[in-house]
Amino acid sequence: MTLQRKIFGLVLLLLLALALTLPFTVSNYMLRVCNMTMITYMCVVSLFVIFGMAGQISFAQAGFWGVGAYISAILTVKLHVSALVALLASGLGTAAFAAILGLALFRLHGHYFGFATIGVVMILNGLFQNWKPVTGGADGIANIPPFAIGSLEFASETSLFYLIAVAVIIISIATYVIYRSSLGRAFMAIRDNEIAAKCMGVNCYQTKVIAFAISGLYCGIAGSLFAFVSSYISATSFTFMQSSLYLVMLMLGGYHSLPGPIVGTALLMMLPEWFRFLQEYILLIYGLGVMLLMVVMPDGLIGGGKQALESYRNKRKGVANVAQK
Amino acid sequence: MKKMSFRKILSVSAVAVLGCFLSAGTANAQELKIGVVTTLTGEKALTGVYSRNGIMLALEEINGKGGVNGKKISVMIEDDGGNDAGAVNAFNKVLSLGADVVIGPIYSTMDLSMSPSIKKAEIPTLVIGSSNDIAKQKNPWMFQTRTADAVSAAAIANYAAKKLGLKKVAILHDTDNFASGAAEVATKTLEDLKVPPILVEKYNTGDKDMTPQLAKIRASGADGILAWSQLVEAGLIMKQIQSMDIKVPVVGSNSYVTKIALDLAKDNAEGVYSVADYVYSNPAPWTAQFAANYKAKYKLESEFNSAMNYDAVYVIADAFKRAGTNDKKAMRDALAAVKEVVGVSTTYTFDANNVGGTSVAIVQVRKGVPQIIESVRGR
Amino acid sequence: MSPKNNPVMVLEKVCKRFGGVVAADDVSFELEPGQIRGLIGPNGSGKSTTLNLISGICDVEPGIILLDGEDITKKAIHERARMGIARTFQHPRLLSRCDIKTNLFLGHDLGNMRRASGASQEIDQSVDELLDVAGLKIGMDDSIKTLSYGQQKLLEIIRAILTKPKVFLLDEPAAGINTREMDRIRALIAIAIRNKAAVLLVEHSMDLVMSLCDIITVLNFGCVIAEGVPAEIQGNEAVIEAYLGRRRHA
Amino acid sequence: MVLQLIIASLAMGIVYGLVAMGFVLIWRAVGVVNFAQGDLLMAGAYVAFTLTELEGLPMPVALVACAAIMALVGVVFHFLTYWPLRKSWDMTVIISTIGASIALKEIATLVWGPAPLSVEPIIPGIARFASVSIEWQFLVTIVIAAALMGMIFYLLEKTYIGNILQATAQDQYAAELIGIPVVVATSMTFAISALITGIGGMLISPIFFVSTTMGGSPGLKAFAAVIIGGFGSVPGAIIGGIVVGVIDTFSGAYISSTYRDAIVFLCLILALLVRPQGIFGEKISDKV
Repeated sequence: MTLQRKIFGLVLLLLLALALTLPFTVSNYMLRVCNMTMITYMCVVSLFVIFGMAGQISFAQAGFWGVGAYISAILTVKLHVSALVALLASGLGTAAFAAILGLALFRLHGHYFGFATIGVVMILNGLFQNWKPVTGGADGIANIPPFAIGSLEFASETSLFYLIAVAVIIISIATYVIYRSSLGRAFMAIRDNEIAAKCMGVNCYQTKVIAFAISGLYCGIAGSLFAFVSSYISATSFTFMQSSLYLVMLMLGGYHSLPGPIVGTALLMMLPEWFRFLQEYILLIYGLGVMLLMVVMPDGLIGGGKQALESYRNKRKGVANVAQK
Repeated sequence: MKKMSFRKILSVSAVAVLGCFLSAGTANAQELKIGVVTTLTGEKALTGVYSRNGIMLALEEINGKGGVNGKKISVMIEDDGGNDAGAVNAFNKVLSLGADVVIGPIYSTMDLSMSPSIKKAEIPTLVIGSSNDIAKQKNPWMFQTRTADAVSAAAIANYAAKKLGLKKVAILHDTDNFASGAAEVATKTLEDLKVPPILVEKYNTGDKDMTPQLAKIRASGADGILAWSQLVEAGLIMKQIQSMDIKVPVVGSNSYVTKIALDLAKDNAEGVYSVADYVYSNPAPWTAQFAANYKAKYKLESEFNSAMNYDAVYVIADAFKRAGTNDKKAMRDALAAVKEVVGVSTTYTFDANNVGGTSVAIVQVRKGVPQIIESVRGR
Repeated sequence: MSPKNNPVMVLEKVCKRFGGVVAADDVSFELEPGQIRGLIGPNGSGKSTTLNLISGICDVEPGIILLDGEDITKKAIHERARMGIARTFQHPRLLSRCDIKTNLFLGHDLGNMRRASGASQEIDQSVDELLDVAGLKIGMDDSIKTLSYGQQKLLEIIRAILTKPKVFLLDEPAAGINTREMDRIRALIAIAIRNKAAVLLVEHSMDLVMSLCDIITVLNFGCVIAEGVPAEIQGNEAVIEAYLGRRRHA
Repeated sequence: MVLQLIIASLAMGIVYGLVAMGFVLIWRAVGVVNFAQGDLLMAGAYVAFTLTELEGLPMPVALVACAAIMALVGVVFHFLTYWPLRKSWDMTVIISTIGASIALKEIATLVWGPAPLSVEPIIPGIARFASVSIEWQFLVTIVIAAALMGMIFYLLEKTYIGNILQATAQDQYAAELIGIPVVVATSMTFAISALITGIGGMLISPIFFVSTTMGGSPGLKAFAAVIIGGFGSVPGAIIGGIVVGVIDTFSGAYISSTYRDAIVFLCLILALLVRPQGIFGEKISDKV
């Protein structure tokens, strides 16, 4: 096993080096695409927490993403709050909103909860589009000042890249720590077998609300960063379709473990940019590609990869056992 | 618990900032490269296809006559997928391909989301959204070619109140950025004329059944309806107004007199007024020429999307002729100095706020064909 | 009944009706720490229902359940689990999409949660000890799907032991098990007893029940028809009749 | 005015009912929520356009032809999204239907072009009675849709084929054991589901025109209809559809026309919280 770890370590260092020097080797266009990919990744990780780990399918993520974006936009544009405070307010505000919502909706189980979250994202989208006094209605909110801590301003795409990268690293580490912690095990117990989880002392209702709050926190932070990156937000970005894209990214990447969202997001955000020359056919190929990938790799790229690795190892072990007897 | 291997955690985060390879475009010094951001996929694909038709037709004509000062014009079209983030991506893409000047989409929310990138990239960009917010951005590099709502929406209100003598007007409009902004301006104009609207009804893009709104309008005894809609909803509203026996004059946005909406509504569109940037049946020689060329090339009737994009190319060509170089600063100043460039949609003169469209036409549908009644000059 | 020392759990007149069907009718017995009580009876006699009533999956209509003297009749499943009730299921309920380590650590989490002091080192060592006793030579990172049915049952028992329970409910551990795994189950139950847990064993295989249990309660149609040491139960007329039906007089 | 609203809400409700019925049939047969059901409505409308406007078929012939084509589309859809994934987790099928939803819209855009199209109504003109004036097509939609629902309901409940489909829906494994070719049963269910929703599309195409985006809003509102009516019950889907139609139309008229959609989805959430099993559904308890 250690050989595999060493290779893994090498690959990681290479990637890290590449990542740090990325802004200088890549055009402004691809840099903005990377920034948007990382922001989308945070929402997909939030779906990984509530659905990948805790097993509760949720379409509310784009709604929470919107709540986070609007909190930051309103605080900075209308109340002239400092960017850092707005970011925290977005994260915690959305987490609180998700928790309250969870308290109400987690009396429902399985698909019923999923349908309720479809209602949530549609209602939120309706509010973003029409609640003029607060969200600026159809005009959205423009001129969101760039992110700044004290005098240090993050206006250029490169500086934003590092800012978002820091947030992504923190969220990835936090999720990895949760994944390995007792809280993470409680999530997965709920996902796999709720009755067994209860018998193992897991307060399912409370734990699901915590998972929903954490996913709200991630979406809130992602929404806030989205507001600062694009400095203009309108309701057209926070739709049911966006939520289902997060689900597609998570499932294609592999919902089992943390690398899944990374691969899924990177794949589905970068491919349409690389295949821009397809113009009108891009969405058709996107749709058919999703269907094909689900058939070929039901457990996603990472899940599928692991299975291939495992079956390869079992075959090798099987051969070894036969030899022993 | 085993010691948490720090390397494993770093691997998780490093992969998250996955890089990708560079896509550099080749820059050709003298030739003028126009970058076009429009919607070719998703729900709003219709407007994008028409915009592209208008641009390609203009390009063909200009390059056919040897280009400008002997230099050809080339176009790079990128799809924005119908959402704000997509528009910014497409804008950055054409920028990286070395565009000298950009033509933006007709949806104001996308223009507004591109505005910061335009200012940062300092590249002259013509946007075709009509919302007044665009001028408010005070972005020196962004030019609003379309006649802004301030003129067209006010013209609808004035025409309804003064010419048609309507006293109790009802307003019905989509909740998208275009219609909401226009409705606001019209409401204010009507209030200034002391005939405030007695009822304002809204619907969401994609709604099909307008019965609730129209039933309320019929019950309110309104003597006229002002409406701002996209193409499909325009056809729907004209049809449902007739099918609910609401016999009052209707003054709609430009969508109401496009061939598409008239094909959908058929004879229900009879007598509908509209304040239009462009109508395919405009008898003026250069407009009729465009309509004929367009129909010959695409087997489709032209409409305002293709007309305004067609004009945008000619406005850029005019500026390029005077600037003589594809340098961005020079092109910007040349664009700002565009004076009385006669287009098929309107005559273009960029004012201090970089708004170019100067006039709209009052039109009425008679025997299935929109007839121009009068032209309203904003300035 | 063995001399009365302080019972860890007491059931008093516990009843349960599913519509017309009487699943439990005035069931009463006590569980002493370090003692194995067998709960036997023909199919549908209310054995599993009793386990569900104790673990909280089913609500007790009339009747009281006490744990260390505290009334837990109204407590939720997870609260009872945290107070020291651990159970296995007829068909093992393991986390199918997790690896073995996660499954085991789930039990370990509950064990930690209940004890203020974090005796985690000691726990680690006993995981390996339990795995050796159960004869499970498996990689911690293997997925549950690689385990046989018998191995899954053993793993579920280990997971329950890891929670250091006061009351350990076993729902037909021997069902679908070969003899080699049967001995391992005996060894695991012995470990639980050594940890002073009170074991309630619901089982059909008589040789396991008769050899392991200190005392046995027999249920039929939800009622307790007999209670006593294994020897008494084997000779008891009512028990034989419940299982084999009335002997027809020649 | 109220009568006008009632008829309009009935017509919209029946359409939501048809889409919801399509949902429920697929859900009962294979336990999967089809996110592309709204796009089958759109497909039906485009097929209707081709049959009536391009081929010029008279209406009754077009109706039958459209039904046949949509049944075929249903079978193809079944083998593309469900069949290859029937063994794996149901979530993978849901993702596959999301992919199909995107692909269906783009195929329509590429084949028929992005422009909206109009279809001749079965009975043109406007019906006027008792202060109500509404297009005849609205009433035709209600009548034909109700007849179609009745036929499908009869097929499912009373006929031998219906029993086969019900048996497969309840327990595929058991159905296979007693010799039912499950692949035939599930593909037939998908065919019926696409047929109903497709005919729904054909019926509303003259009223609301044919466009690639016409499937979106009805698809989501059909979700609400399925829940309010009772998840998994066919009559529930129909009644749920009409209830949603009424909520949609009357909230638009009396509460606020802008928050019409939001109100429908608020009712969805309230229905879930108050009565998750819906009007007709039976309480689904957690099986230990």
